[in-house]
Amino acid sequence: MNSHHLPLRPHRFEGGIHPADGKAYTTDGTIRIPPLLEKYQLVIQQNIGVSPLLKVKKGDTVKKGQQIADPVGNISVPLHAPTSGTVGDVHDISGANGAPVQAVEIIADGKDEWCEPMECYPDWRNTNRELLLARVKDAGIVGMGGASFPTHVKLSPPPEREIDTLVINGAECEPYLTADDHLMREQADRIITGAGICAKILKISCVLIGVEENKPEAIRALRTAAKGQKDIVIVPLKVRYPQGGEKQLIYALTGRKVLAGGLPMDVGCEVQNVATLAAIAEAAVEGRPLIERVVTVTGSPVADPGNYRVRLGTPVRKVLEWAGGIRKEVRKLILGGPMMGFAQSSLEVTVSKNTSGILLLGADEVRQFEAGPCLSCGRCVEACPMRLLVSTLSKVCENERYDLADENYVMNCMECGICTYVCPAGRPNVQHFRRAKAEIRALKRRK
Amino acid sequence: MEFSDKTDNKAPVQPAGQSAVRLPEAGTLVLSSSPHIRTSLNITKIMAQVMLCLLPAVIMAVYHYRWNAVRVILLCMIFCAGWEMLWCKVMRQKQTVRDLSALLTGLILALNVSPLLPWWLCLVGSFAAIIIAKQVFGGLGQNPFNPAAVARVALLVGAARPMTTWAPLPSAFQHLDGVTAATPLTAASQSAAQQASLDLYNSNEFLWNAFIGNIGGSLGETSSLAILIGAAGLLLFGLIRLYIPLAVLLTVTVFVWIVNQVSPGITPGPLFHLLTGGVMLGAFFMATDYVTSPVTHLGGVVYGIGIGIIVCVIRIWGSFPEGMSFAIVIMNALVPLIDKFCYKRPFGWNPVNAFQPRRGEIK
Amino acid sequence: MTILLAALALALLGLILGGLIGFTAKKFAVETDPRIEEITNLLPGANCGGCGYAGCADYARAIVEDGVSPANCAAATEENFQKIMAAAGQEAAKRERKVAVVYCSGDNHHAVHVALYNGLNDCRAAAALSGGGKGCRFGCIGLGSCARNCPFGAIEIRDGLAIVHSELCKGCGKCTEVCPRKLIHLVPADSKVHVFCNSLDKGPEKRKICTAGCLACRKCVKAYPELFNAQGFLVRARDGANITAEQVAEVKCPTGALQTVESHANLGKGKEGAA
Amino acid sequence: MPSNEWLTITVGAVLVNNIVLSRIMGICPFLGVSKKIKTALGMGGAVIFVMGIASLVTSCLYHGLLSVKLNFTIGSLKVENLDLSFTRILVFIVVIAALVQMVEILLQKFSPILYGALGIYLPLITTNCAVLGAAQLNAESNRGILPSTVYGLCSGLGFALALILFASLRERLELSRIPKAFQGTSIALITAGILALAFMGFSGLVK
Repeated sequence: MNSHHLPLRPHRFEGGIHPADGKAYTTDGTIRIPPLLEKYQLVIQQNIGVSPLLKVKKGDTVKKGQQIADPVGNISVPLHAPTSGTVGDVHDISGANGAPVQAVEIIADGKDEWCEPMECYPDWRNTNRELLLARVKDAGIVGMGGASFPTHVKLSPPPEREIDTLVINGAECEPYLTADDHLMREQADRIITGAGICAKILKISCVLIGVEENKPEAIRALRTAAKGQKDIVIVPLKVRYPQGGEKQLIYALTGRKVLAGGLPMDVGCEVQNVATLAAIAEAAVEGRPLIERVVTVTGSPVADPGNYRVRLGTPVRKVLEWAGGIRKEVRKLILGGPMMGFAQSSLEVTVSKNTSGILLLGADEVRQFEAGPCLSCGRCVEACPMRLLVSTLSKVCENERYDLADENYVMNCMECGICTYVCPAGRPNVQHFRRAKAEIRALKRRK
Repeated sequence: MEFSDKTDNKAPVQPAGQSAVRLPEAGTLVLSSSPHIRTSLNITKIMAQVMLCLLPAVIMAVYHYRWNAVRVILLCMIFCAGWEMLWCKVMRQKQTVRDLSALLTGLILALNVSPLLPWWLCLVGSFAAIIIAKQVFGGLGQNPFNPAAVARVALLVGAARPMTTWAPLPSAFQHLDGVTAATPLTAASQSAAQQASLDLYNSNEFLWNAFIGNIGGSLGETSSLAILIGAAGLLLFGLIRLYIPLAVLLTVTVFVWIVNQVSPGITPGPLFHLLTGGVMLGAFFMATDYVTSPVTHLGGVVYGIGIGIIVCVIRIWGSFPEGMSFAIVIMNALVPLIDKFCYKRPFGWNPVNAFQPRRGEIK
Repeated sequence: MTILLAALALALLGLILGGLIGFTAKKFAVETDPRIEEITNLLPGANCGGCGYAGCADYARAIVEDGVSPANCAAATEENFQKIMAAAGQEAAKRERKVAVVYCSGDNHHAVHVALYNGLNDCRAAAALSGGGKGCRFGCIGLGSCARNCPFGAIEIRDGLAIVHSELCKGCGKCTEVCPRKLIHLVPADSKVHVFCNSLDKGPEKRKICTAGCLACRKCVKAYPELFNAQGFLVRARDGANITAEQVAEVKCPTGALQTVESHANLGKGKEGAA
Repeated sequence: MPSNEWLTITVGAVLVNNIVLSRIMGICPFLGVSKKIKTALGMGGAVIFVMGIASLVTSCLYHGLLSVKLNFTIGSLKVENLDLSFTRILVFIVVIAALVQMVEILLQKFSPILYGALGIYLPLITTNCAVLGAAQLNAESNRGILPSTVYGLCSGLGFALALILFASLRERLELSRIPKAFQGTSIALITAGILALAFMGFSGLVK
């Protein structure tokens, strides 16, 4: 397949909305480099799958980028020290989704010294793909768009699966967040390199990068960086949430529909986030493991919103301090974007590999859920990108009829939050569905 | 290989300890499920917008029937709100009258009755609408039947005489005998029964008067123009989709046209049926009631077609001259079945999992 | 005369039809065990599912056909239980009455709220969201999933804490299944004293988030080592230990986590106006 | 028979004079077996079947035996002009009851699933006034055997229609927050009442 087969216009997925995007807070400016902290609380399991095993103990000295936890099995990635210093206690801190998680303390010595660097592959085009794949794993790279699934696993599909297209998610459809936007503007060459490395690992040539139209600078930067590479195509997409949803993005760019319950590889696609690609390029070309990421700190209460290159293990409290604190009362603290992020009750939660944003919402921006009566107005049904009968599902789940919920395909819900955004009655639909999905999974497991 | 920027930075160590900047206080943060932002639209707003869209019809009603219209509209709205408040009080539940849904029901009910309706029938009608059709089912959102339509049906069946006593229209189409006293629908079906000529009802002059509202009828049924202005408002506010009203109106047109082709003389033409009676009001304001209509677009079309057919059958062959509210209530009863059969398949759904899109080819 | 003939004709009709029915009934008879219906009627009919079967009728079928013990039904009265045993032809067995106990005393007056929870009124949904507003990650969330799932109405949510009315509790165990924190336990009905805390946190940590938690000060263990058993940072009454209210009063638990079932059931009473 | 009359019988039985919603017969199974669409379908089928058969058998009996003047001799007894039509209610009851009993037994044998779904409601058809009513109405309007059977089938169809409609509504009501005082049969009766009101709109369709 060649790029000239590409559609002139991307496909339009059904449903979707365009919420007030709030990106203006952080569109301008560049990625800021914050000062070094005295202490980092590094969450040990930052990937989906098996938690890596800590191999340092209290009092050990570590260097920046030194591997401090070894992967266990294949679906696991190592962890690296964010700075040089000594290892402190291992204790429980609150995790991004509420459950307590184990974290190791790294006390900085202020020197910020790199450890022995890994081997660099500046000439990655002529490097063995197994070496590149191993590097992706050794650098601790996971899906940085939010899923935190180990990238090396994604990049080694079963041999019987034929992958022909690498789909790159630069849509950043979540309102408020601009981390990927800034990354694309400032490090377009890294992203393109990362895309090339991924394509090489997957032994394919066609790379499609979907970017929403509201990021013209990013599109320009990517096009400049990809100049001369015919197989890498940057496709501007309509500004519509959830344009960056895996299935929606694949449909928009290739017109292929991932079947319910299926994976992108079923239709020959592989989806990677731009931040992940930048990390891959950094790891392969410069030999640096994943120890920091770009985080958007934004929201109307934030005194000085902006994008920061934050080391993993930085408490949210510190990041907010860098951003000048708050200038009005805050009602919600969210890790991630406003549509799919997690509300936090504590400022001690730390930045991890999948934290794309820290969002504060003021009292005037937060509307309480009311569990009002469903009017069956059908706004949710119209807007659902997965074409679910949300109003029926919502009522069914409210009555805890999980058998009916399963019949109505609740398992296909991707929790994008649109149905809840548009609901005039203020029903917490997503929470209903999350619960229903958990219950149904538990029921099926018991059977 | 060189990249355009350097991320390796030597930054000063930030001292630990409390800083001076203001940070969110623990204990004040709200924990809730995503999404964290929501539309500003709420139920009260929707109800207010619908009432606003009914304003042209109300103005026409007041213009035609003067104080009678004001009296019936106010009575119905007050009684409906009153029943709702009373119910909430008696059942010791949260007062729901503020969502304006009861007032809207009252307004639609008022537009569905004769301007000469005595006050006690307004009271009974409001009772049927709010208590029997809505609150015993659990209140707003739970009722399977349209409250205003149920109330109108109950009044029509239980108190046919007061419901069909029409006020003479001060400004009406005076030179049509009988038209001012009875609604054109009644007059037409009587003429048809006596096998008299129906040419009058198909005349351009009559239809024009019916369109702008110079004919008798229930408060909101007189002027199709006013209803259409209101309907434009509904569409503008994004409150309704056109699937249901268009299905109703098209079905009525086609059905009446076919009947006229098959056996001419038993009923006036399609335009007459569209412009007189409650078809316009029903199609745009009652059939589109969120709670009692199907949620999918396909379901809406089926529902609209059903209403169209039933209303024509009742008008042409039944003993009631007008069948809009009957049709709406009957189709309301069918909505759960329609919802069952007119569902959407989820994205990527396939009956046989064998289907795989062809590789290496972009459609 | 006509009447006589009519009666005769009807009688004849009846006879023919009766014969026909009799014939079909014999010819197409389906065997069913009458004991199933009998036992179904004796079971409480709450269909609580505590026995592990889909409702009472299903359980009755299992008792008769598979010889399952009727003792799994916690809700049947003793009298009916004996009747079921007799009907099923099983040996008499003793049933131990069990009741549910909520191992938490952190009501709104004792537990510290670290956040405001806004969402579904359901413990399991809240548990997935940092566990609602209370700071303790082991304690009662207080949104009443157990109360709604209790087929006998034996659980009340008072002041943000689940309270078991042990006189209503039949020990079916539904609440223990739905509780996301797994802090409701079935205990023998005659053990009346428990440590009403479920937190495995360290003492000082607990102190920060709850004033009614077990601090593991071991006062009770020191006084009655045969009755109490310290497990890490939590003390539990030993299985089968018969602890009296006097002994509780004597130990003087500093936080009141050690208390009788009665005093736990009275928690938050009198404060309702304030709550 | 003119086609118009067939229309009167069918449309009349299904819509205008719907046996449940207009004649208010057979309320017991209407309320009892209308909780799920699946069982309603089974019950509707059973009623159509029983009503058709019952109408056929009873009208045969009526026209063959009850409505004719009988003349016969039994031994020395000579009977002339015996009119047994006054016994028709008794005869219908007995015949229908026996018929349904047999259907029930056969169902239990050959379709245990349907039997389980219909449960105790099959015997209810035994003495159901809807079935008896259809037979009685046939006799009253002195319909022939074929029209009687058609009327029976259509009445059954009307019953099934009302039942399925009602079942779908009740399935929806199950998900509503109905006040405790109105849950169960009371809300079902209110719903049935509103449905009956709406069906009055069809009055006058057939004279």
